[in-house]
Amino acid sequence: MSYIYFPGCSLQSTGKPYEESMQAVFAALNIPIKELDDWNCCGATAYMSISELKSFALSARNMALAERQAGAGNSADMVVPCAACYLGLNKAHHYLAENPDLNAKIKGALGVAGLNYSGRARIRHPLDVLVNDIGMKAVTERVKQPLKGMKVACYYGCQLVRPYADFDDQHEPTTMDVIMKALGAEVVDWPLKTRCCGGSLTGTVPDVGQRLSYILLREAKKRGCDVIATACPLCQFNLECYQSEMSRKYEAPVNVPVAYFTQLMGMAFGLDHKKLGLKRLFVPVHAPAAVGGSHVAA
Amino acid sequence: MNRWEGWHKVRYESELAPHFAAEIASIPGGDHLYSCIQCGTCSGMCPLSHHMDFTPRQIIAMIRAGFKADVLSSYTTWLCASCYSCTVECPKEIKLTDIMYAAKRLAIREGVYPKRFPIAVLADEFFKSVERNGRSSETWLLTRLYLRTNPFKMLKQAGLGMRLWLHGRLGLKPESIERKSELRSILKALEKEHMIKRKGNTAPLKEVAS
Amino acid sequence: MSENKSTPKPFEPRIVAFFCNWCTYTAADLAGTARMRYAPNVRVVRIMCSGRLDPQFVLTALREGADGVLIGGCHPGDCHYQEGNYKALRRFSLFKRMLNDLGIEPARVRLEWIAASEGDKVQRVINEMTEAVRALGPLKLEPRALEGLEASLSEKAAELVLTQGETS
Amino acid sequence: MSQPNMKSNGTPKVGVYVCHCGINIAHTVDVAETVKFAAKLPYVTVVRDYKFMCSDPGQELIQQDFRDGKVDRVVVASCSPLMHEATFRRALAEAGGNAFMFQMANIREHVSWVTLDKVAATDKAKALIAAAVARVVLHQPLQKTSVPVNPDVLIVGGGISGIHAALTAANAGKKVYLVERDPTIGGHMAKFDKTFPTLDCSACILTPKMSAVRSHPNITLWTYSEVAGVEGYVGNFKVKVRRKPRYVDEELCVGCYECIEACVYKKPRFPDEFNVGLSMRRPIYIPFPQATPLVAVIDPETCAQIKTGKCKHPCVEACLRNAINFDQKEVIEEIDVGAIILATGFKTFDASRVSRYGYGKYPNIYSSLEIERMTNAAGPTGGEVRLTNGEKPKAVGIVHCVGSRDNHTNQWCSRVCCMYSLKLAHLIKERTEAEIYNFYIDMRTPGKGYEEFYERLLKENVHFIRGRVAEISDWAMTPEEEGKLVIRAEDTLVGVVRRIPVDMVVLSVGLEPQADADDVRRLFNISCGKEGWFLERHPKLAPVSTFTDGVFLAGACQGPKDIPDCVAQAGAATAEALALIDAGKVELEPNTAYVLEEVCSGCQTCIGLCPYSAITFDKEKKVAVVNGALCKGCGTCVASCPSGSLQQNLFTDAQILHEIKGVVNYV
Repeated sequence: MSYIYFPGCSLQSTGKPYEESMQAVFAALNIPIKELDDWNCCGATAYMSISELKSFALSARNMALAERQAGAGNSADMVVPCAACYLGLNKAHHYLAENPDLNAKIKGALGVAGLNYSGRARIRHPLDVLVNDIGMKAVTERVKQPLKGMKVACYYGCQLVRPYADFDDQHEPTTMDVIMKALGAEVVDWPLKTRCCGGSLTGTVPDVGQRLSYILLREAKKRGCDVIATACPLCQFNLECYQSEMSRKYEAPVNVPVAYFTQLMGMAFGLDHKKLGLKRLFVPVHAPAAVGGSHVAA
Repeated sequence: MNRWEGWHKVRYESELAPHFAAEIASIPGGDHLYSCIQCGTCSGMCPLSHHMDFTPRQIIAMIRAGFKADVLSSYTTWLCASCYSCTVECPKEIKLTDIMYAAKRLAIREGVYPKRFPIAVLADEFFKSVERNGRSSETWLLTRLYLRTNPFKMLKQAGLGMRLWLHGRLGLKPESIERKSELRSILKALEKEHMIKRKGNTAPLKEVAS
Repeated sequence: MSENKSTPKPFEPRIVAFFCNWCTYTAADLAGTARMRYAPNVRVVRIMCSGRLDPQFVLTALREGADGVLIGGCHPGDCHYQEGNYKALRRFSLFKRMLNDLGIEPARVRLEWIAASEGDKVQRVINEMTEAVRALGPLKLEPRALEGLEASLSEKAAELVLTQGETS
Repeated sequence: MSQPNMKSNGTPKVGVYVCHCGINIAHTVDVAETVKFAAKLPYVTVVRDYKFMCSDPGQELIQQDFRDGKVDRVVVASCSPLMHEATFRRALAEAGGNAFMFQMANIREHVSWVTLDKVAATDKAKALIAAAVARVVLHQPLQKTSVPVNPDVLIVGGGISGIHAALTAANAGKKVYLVERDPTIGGHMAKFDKTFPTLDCSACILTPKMSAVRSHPNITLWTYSEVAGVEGYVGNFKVKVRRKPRYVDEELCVGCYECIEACVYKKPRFPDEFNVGLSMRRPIYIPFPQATPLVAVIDPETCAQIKTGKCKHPCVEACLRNAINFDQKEVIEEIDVGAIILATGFKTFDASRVSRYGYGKYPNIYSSLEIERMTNAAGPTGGEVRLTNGEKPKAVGIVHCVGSRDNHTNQWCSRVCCMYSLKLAHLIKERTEAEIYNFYIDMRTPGKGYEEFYERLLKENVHFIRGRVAEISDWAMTPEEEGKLVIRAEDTLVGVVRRIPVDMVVLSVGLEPQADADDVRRLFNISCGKEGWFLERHPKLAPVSTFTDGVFLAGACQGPKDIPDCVAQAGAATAEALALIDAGKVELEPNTAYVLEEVCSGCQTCIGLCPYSAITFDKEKKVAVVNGALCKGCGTCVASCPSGSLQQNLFTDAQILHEIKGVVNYV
């Protein structure tokens, strides 16, 4: 079965390295994946504050398209790397299932455009697919340059596991930890795995938003991590791109590499760093020297 | 400003909106609102509550009591980053995040939102861009945002923008889907169902003192 | 009889319920004490155990003008009389097939396990069933077919009921 | 409607009495309308309505009409028969009638309380009245049969409730069997150091009762035992009790500890159940110094001899009284009792289920039960409250409502946590002088001297923060927080979120039904409420009775309770049991099955179906015979009889069929 890839608006701009590395890793593991044809915005966070109904409609169109693309009778598993999109689609999926009236309204609207959503489409995150469908055995076998000695703080962020994710624990998620361990990395135990990074507040109300990101970076550093692994473009952006600003603001040098977990997988798989978008990171990630890892310049 | 103004501590029944709670509770699963025991778990979980003028728990109490004006003009709902930690931990299964959204929608519909607060503008721009193109392109979104709120900020952010562009992480062409008409027809079909009248969000956002 | 009911009103289903004394009847009392509102269409006949339910009762109810029959007993393993509800279940599944042959929709005759503490379940089941039967409309019966079924169920039939009435 | 019987007492004369129940019925059911309606029903001679039929004047109405010969059978349309059937039957009997010439129409629980629409309600009430009338005309005079009651009592569970019940019954001269699952009686109370609000020493008030149980001539104490099976019915239960082998002879052992000292495990290395895992024990052990009986027990899971057979078992030699016996086998005792009192208690909520409180993740986070042991002078730390590093805590947080008042775990308030949290706050402060922070949602102190105790704690400068703790973690925002447990909660009275660094956290866990409560209730044929607590017959008027006559409830198995309430309820349950026993006999509902021999075809279908083997086959007459003493009146045989020769008193086919016709077409 082929997975249907839903990029969302971020993965083709600020989250580019996420898309590149995920596709490289999926290819390396021979996971068939095809982008959703003519996908539209998931209707996430910001949209919700204008119109809940329309936001659900946007998600519904995507899911309807996915079902059509998968073809009747086939399972329609959408791979959604962006946590905000993942939540947006998942939320719509739940609410349409739980609220008949809402369901009717949305179905009606889709009908106008000749679309139909049966509820068959499943919303999956790459972590979910890798751990539960592919399995750690396949991942471990693919590792060429284990990340020995690399201390990784796994950061899941908020919208990935809350409130609908069922593939991992909402309080103590572990899927990313499992993968990192499989790559030979050392996982740093820290309590802020799912604490909010500030979301869009980092841009709109920097004093508030960036403080949240700063707290995360500081704690991760304190626990001696070499790199923070993320699974969400906004988390990655917030944690990485404001570091120089934070250093000024909080008068403490902040300099922590923040990579997508898929990039770290790619490094361990020994894939071409260009394919992993490592050069697109502001703060360079150092592959563990022990195993002759190369330095990646920013 | 005069320290005797601002949030005065006496509320007359005539100032309250008795149906406010019902209005909020009408969202899917919203009726859990009525089982709030004011335990404060939401505020305690919230990573942003210490920046809010009212804690999430207070917002629930105010909604139930009909403090509509105070809720809609408070920073709290706008500072909610939708991290859902309150929703997940609420012992009474109150969907606080959804309630925050509902309050934001009302605030926008009624053209009421706190002064110098770009979040509503972001939402509005985001909304329009998606209605227009089916997708939002971060670059244009942020540009519009800064133009509408604080152009100087844009200059401050120019460095970051440049850096992103150099790292190939800034799409400059506006994103768009192919079958725009298809999407429009879907959204149009919902207009009448729409909780917010279309003009509601095209009308310039009125600012209120906070 | 239904036709005696004057003034053409919208169809209101009449449902006869047989509740066991120990679990379901008690649950119905609990629903009352808790003031749980539910459809007024169900009239309860109390029996000591769902095992007492004679298919004859269901047939009589339907023939006399009931549009549906609800049977309530203790959950499997909870029977006050050890296993009366199992016997009820066995009898019921057999009986259900016969009703099918008669063209009586399955939704008209329903068996539910409801424990003494499940007042809310009484409310739910009664509301569900009332709506289901309302949707089906009034029960139209082929009298002859019904007699056939009665015969096939047991030799005793209407006249025996009469003798019972006289001798008991 | 078929002709009712004319022989026994002429044409039936039915009296119908409709109750207003104050406004409980009258406000939704049009009583006057139902009266008009009932008057038109066949065989009805008298119809009356009254505010409260169950009141004396109400009953008098019935009795007068009967004495005047106006009625010979009665229908009362009021509440549920489970509520007042007995009342009206008695009234009828006292007036000289037969109690069973009576039928009730339940127009309160089944009509006025569940229906909003007046018209629909009145309609339904009419139907039920019509049905009752149609049915009662076929009623026959019946006599109650009665059976003697066995005077012995079984009490299940040896916590404070079971102990108090046992002593009360035994002091009343009854023979009592007290069955306890653990090796000792004492239950949770034996684990506590002090009891609220008086702070008197738990052991000091409990242990005398425990030894009284041991020495009481009327009490047979079976510890380390479980009820394996229950048969029979009120007044005559047959009970099987499984006595697990403790591999130590109870009669010989004097609890001298010699065997324990001698055990090959020089260092105790198995979690001690009594100290909730805070200390270690050997495979052979005595739970605690005041254990009752004071007899060692060998845990087969950890004893080398029992597991491998390859132990030098020095314990055997060490025992001068040769009490240790590895060949001991499980024993099944069979006893007959008239009444059963369940006092199986509760279990505490597993704090690790609330992962954000870090129980089991961070050190120095304890459940309240663990702290109870720690504060106990006879406990693992000799009553000292210490951190894992041996130091005294300088700041301690006490988190209320852990697992309680939460839809994700237990919805209910556990009733005792506020008070025991106050007690623990006092004890910890007394022992460590630490700053104590209580985090509560609502402070619940209803009880004699409870609110006063709360005030005392307020004056002892314990901090009270009204707010449910959001999370407990080890990440520091400020230097003071470094290396501490940080409690994050909103101080809802101030309206700000606070982060409070502490050294130790006490999680005040709620009370839950025992893990096997569901199996136990099946064993005794009673019900559980939704939450899993044993269900009382009536929440207000029959709080210690169950729906199974002769089985009573005491203590926390029925719901969270503190010690005073447990003792009070244990007393009440015993009083009910004694009332039953001292009556000497129980009257059985005469709803037994009987055979119409002339119709019985002798097919014997019924015989296999009877769960009580009450039906036998008469070879001469070739008919089935029902033994009325054994029949419990389920009616299963009646429903299965192909010839209709089996009938059930009070539930004959004819009566039920009439009732059906009544409810369906009553106009």
